[in-house]
Amino acid sequence: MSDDKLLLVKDLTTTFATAGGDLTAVAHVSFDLDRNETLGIVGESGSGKTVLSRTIMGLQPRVNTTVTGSSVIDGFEVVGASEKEKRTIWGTEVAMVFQDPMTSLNPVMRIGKQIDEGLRVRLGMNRKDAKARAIELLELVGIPSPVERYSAYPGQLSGGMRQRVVIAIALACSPKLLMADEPTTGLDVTIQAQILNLLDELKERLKMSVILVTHDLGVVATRTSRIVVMYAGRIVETGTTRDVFYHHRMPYTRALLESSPKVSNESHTRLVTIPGRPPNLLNLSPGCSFAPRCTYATDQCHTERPELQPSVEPGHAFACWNPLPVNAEATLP
Amino acid sequence: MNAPRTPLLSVTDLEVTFHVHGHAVSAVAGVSFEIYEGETLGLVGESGCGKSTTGKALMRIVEPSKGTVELEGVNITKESGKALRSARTRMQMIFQDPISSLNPRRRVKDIVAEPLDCWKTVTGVERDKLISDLLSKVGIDPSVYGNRYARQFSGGQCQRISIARSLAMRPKLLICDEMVSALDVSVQAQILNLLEDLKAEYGLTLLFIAHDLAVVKNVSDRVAVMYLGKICEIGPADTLYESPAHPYTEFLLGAALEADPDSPINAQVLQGEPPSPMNPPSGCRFRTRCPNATQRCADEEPLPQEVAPNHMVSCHYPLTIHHKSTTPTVLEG
Amino acid sequence: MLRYLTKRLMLLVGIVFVISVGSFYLIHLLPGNPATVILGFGATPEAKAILYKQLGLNKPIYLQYFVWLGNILHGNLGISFISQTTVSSVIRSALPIDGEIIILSQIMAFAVAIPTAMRSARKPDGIVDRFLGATSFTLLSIPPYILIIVMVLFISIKLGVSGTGPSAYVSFGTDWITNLESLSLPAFTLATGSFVVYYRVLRSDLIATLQEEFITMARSKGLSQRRIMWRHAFRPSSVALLGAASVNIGGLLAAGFVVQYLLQIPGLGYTLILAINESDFLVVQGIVLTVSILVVAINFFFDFIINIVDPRISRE
Amino acid sequence: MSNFSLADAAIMVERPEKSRPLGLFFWICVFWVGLNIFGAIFANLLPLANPLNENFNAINAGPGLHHLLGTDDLGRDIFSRIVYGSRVSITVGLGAIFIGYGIGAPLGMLAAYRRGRFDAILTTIMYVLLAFPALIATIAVLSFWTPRSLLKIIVVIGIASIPLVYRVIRTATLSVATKDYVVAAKVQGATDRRILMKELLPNIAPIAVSFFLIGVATVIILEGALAFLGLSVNPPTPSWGNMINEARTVLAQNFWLAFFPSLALCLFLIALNFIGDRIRSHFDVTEVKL
Repeated sequence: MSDDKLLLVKDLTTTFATAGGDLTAVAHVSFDLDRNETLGIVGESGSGKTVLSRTIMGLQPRVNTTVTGSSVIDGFEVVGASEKEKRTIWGTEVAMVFQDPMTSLNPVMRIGKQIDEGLRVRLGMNRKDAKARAIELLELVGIPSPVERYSAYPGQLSGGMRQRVVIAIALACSPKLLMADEPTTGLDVTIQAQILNLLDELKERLKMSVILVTHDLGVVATRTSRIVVMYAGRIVETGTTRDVFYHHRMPYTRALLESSPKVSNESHTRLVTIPGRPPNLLNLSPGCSFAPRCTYATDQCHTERPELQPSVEPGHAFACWNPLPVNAEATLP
Repeated sequence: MNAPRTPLLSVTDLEVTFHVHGHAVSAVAGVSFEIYEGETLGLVGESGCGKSTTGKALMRIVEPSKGTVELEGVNITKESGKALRSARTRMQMIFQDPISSLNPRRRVKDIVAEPLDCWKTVTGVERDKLISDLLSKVGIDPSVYGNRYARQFSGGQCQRISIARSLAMRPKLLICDEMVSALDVSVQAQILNLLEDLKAEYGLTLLFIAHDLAVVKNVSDRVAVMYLGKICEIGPADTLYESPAHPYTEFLLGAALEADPDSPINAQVLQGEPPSPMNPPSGCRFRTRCPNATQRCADEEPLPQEVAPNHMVSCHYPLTIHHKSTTPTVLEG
Repeated sequence: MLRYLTKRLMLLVGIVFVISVGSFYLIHLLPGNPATVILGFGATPEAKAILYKQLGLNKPIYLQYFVWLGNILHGNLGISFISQTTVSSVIRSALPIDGEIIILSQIMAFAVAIPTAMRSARKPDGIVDRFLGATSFTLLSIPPYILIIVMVLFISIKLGVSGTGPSAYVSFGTDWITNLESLSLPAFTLATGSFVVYYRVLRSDLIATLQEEFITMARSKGLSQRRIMWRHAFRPSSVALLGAASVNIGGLLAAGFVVQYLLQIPGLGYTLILAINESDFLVVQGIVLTVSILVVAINFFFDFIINIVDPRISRE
Repeated sequence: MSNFSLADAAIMVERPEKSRPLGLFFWICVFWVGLNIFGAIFANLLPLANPLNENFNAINAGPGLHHLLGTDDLGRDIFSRIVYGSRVSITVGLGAIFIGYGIGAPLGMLAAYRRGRFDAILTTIMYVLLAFPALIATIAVLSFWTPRSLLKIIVVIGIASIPLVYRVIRTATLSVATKDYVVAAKVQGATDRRILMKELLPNIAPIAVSFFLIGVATVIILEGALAFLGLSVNPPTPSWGNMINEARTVLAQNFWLAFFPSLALCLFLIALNFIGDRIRSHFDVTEVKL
């Protein structure tokens, strides 16, 4: 049964050796992903969502980084594999769309070259075929006049166009899993809508699975089937998108949902805030990392770390000693 | 909100032109609006629409090429030297990047005291007391943090310090330029609430510039929407959001993502990208992307017309205003 | 791009103008009557007449400049007071030697600096990087004239390697192997200084570039490390390197003077110093003018290369 | 956007109170530079042999008790000549760079702060001057501008260094002047003068100091080269450069003669360069460091 899963992540932990000591950016994360499914990873900055998404595909920094646990992409164990071994799946099995199209494209290389490079190196295409395919890809991601754009430099394109190019590069070798790390964060709302629609459409067309990493709950709400909520490097709640939005049990999930302003709210609606600041990862308490900011925290929360435990709905789990009642949906606006 | 009808700030026909490689780029192309005492005007638009430039031109951080800015009846565009510097203290500005808006090599106390030291209005004990008060007001303990260097603070704390500094001279008008867009949601909510509290306490008037529609609605009494250097619509926040009259506003609102899995995915997405401000379209600047555009839109620039009380729109074919009865579904305070 | 180059070209013309004025004015720094100082007290009236014609000395100073400039533009830099040959022929015979030394030294410097910088940048603060860092730092603080003395002492004198010491110069046309031998020490000395500069500049830029997101992007495409280093990291990191090379090569022309002088290699530097010592002022003026214009031309050439390497620069 | 994956985690870490300490070697270098300067200033008051005193009873003596570092072919005490010789190097190095900073630094700061036409014109002029190879220009001027003196050397090198200083200071200021806190200060109603002194100066000071030291080192090398070409101070006045130059003819016979002044020169340069380099890397860290 588990063979059917495209991605199996088990007990994945990423630690950086820093000047201030060991910093565990991702701690004991486990989840899985079906084929042709879209999963959202949600968290604030420093929650470890970006590090997690990179560790899953083995793309963490090469120096001063330790990874333990397991991440299996379509039968390939990423953790412990050498860079050379991982190169056999990068691009062809799993590819990544980065947050900032400004910095994720090589500024001094024509965009066409950046697309067909993967085709030639990984798929062994000749120059001519690769160019033809690259132009096809540019067309696929909705870039007008792709033949001319093929020889443009990234600096000559707008932000939205650049992000389309980044997507074209990621799709070049037809990966089964697409990791999208904040793919729309730097973009304007109208462009964001275009890009999200494009990703949705391509996912259906190319039968991919997508992991959507974002801080924006609005992005994951309607585009994913399941969600993982992260805080201080750990999963604090996971379940179907509806369960996480309507039946969340973890106070942090609720606080996150309530603290962001909504377009549908009347102006001057008082926002619910989470007191305090995100924790210092170098100096975590032995208990729940959210406890210092949590209104429900008890002594146990400060001393003992809660593990993920199942809620009533299938696949819904949360890590909390004092979870919200099961009918928590009443608190959602 | 019942704002008294004396404009604190009137902006008439403001234009800002930059020169890039000998080409004139009209970043702000004839903007007029008024801000009444005690209200918050939200200025929203996508990147490059000139909203930030407008804010900076009001303070004359960038020089307007045309138009007038009157603060309490005094024309700021005519002032220079000491009079200009003094006029600036009656308006204050808070910037997007909280970390770069504080000098990393100065102590927090000195940063907050900067305006007082510039003008020598208060000195000695009185000065220290005032600084301590301000810091406490924004939630920074002056006895613990006052002597620390700015470089040791997180983004949210830096933004608090910026706010304290901006209040030192008791300004009338506060211009907030994307002040929460670099912050995490949980911190963003804290800062927005703090801003509302301080606005009431200090009797401030706000110009709130941001790209996030939900945030703008949350703080504003009235909202102005900018597109390519011009204001296309301005009106009371709640009615403008509920029933936009300009097609661009409608697209913008349609693209805003709600953190709710049940919200419909808006199929009608604004296509294309804004034209270059170096070579703006004739007539209505939005016509190149507007589904309703006709020849008239290319020939004739639409002038602002009132479609509802205090609700102005610059469009030849405004959408019909309909007032739904608003039933707020907010269940908590 | 075209716009940018036109702008640069206009600047180039301005710079050459300033250089010509500067070089022209040098003569007037001399105390007393230039003719007397240049030709000595025993000069014949004919020689003086030629000089007066050459420099236009009996005219107002701004006219003198134009007379002088007109002569220069016709390739007439005057006559060497010592050798009685034209200054331009003196320069023509000496210049290729400088060119050869500089080209040799630059080949050596780049050949070592690029791979070592890449090796360092792959693991900053690793053992190799620390070693190379300390080495380059020490070399940075050793002036070329000390380095050449040490090399002469150990290679030519102690080891007795023939054809490397002072006055061993043989021209390329005579015997190119001996020629290369005789230029190996000066080229190596200049290469050392250049290596330090190139290594340090390229290393720090590569470290910065390797942390860029587009490198991770290239990694995620499944490209090999070698390919990432050469195809993705090297080009955007080489702008500062080329800038440094541009300044450095200009400096080398000058630094080469001392080395040439110490090894008695008859390049421009040696010629210049002999001319200074013998008060052969027109030769000095001619060499200063030539070298300055060469330096400016080299700068312009590198500007052009940098623009091709990084198209962002002309676009801003 | 510097350290990709770490950036995400980095925000969680308190920004560090202090960067790495300067280290022992840094302080050794500071001591060494201090000692050299002390020697140069108080050479007359120190119990040193007269550097010009020729003693034909002790020619080419090796290092020993009587003459710490030996004597040269005229029997002059090498140690004493090195200490006196440092005067020339240090005076020229400091003097020239002071001139360069005195003119180049304020202009660079002003240009970067005011921008506009003022900046454009000044930067073009400096670019033109910079294209002039400094060493050639110095050699040219010094060979014509006779009689030579220490002051002339300092003035010529000093003027040649102005465009370099200008460029470094302007670039450093530019990176600071575009920061929001400078705009913020303007918004508070601070005068230009106040902004230059309070906001810009403290932030460019580390780079300025660092480049100052490296500049002094470069000028000292340049002075040595001029000495080789016979364009610096005239013998018998000792300078590190002309000591090495004189010694090179007897290199095979008396190695020490060239060795000690070379060593003095290199050690001083290493110390200056190291201090400069360390200051820059120490203070350049304004962002999160992991």
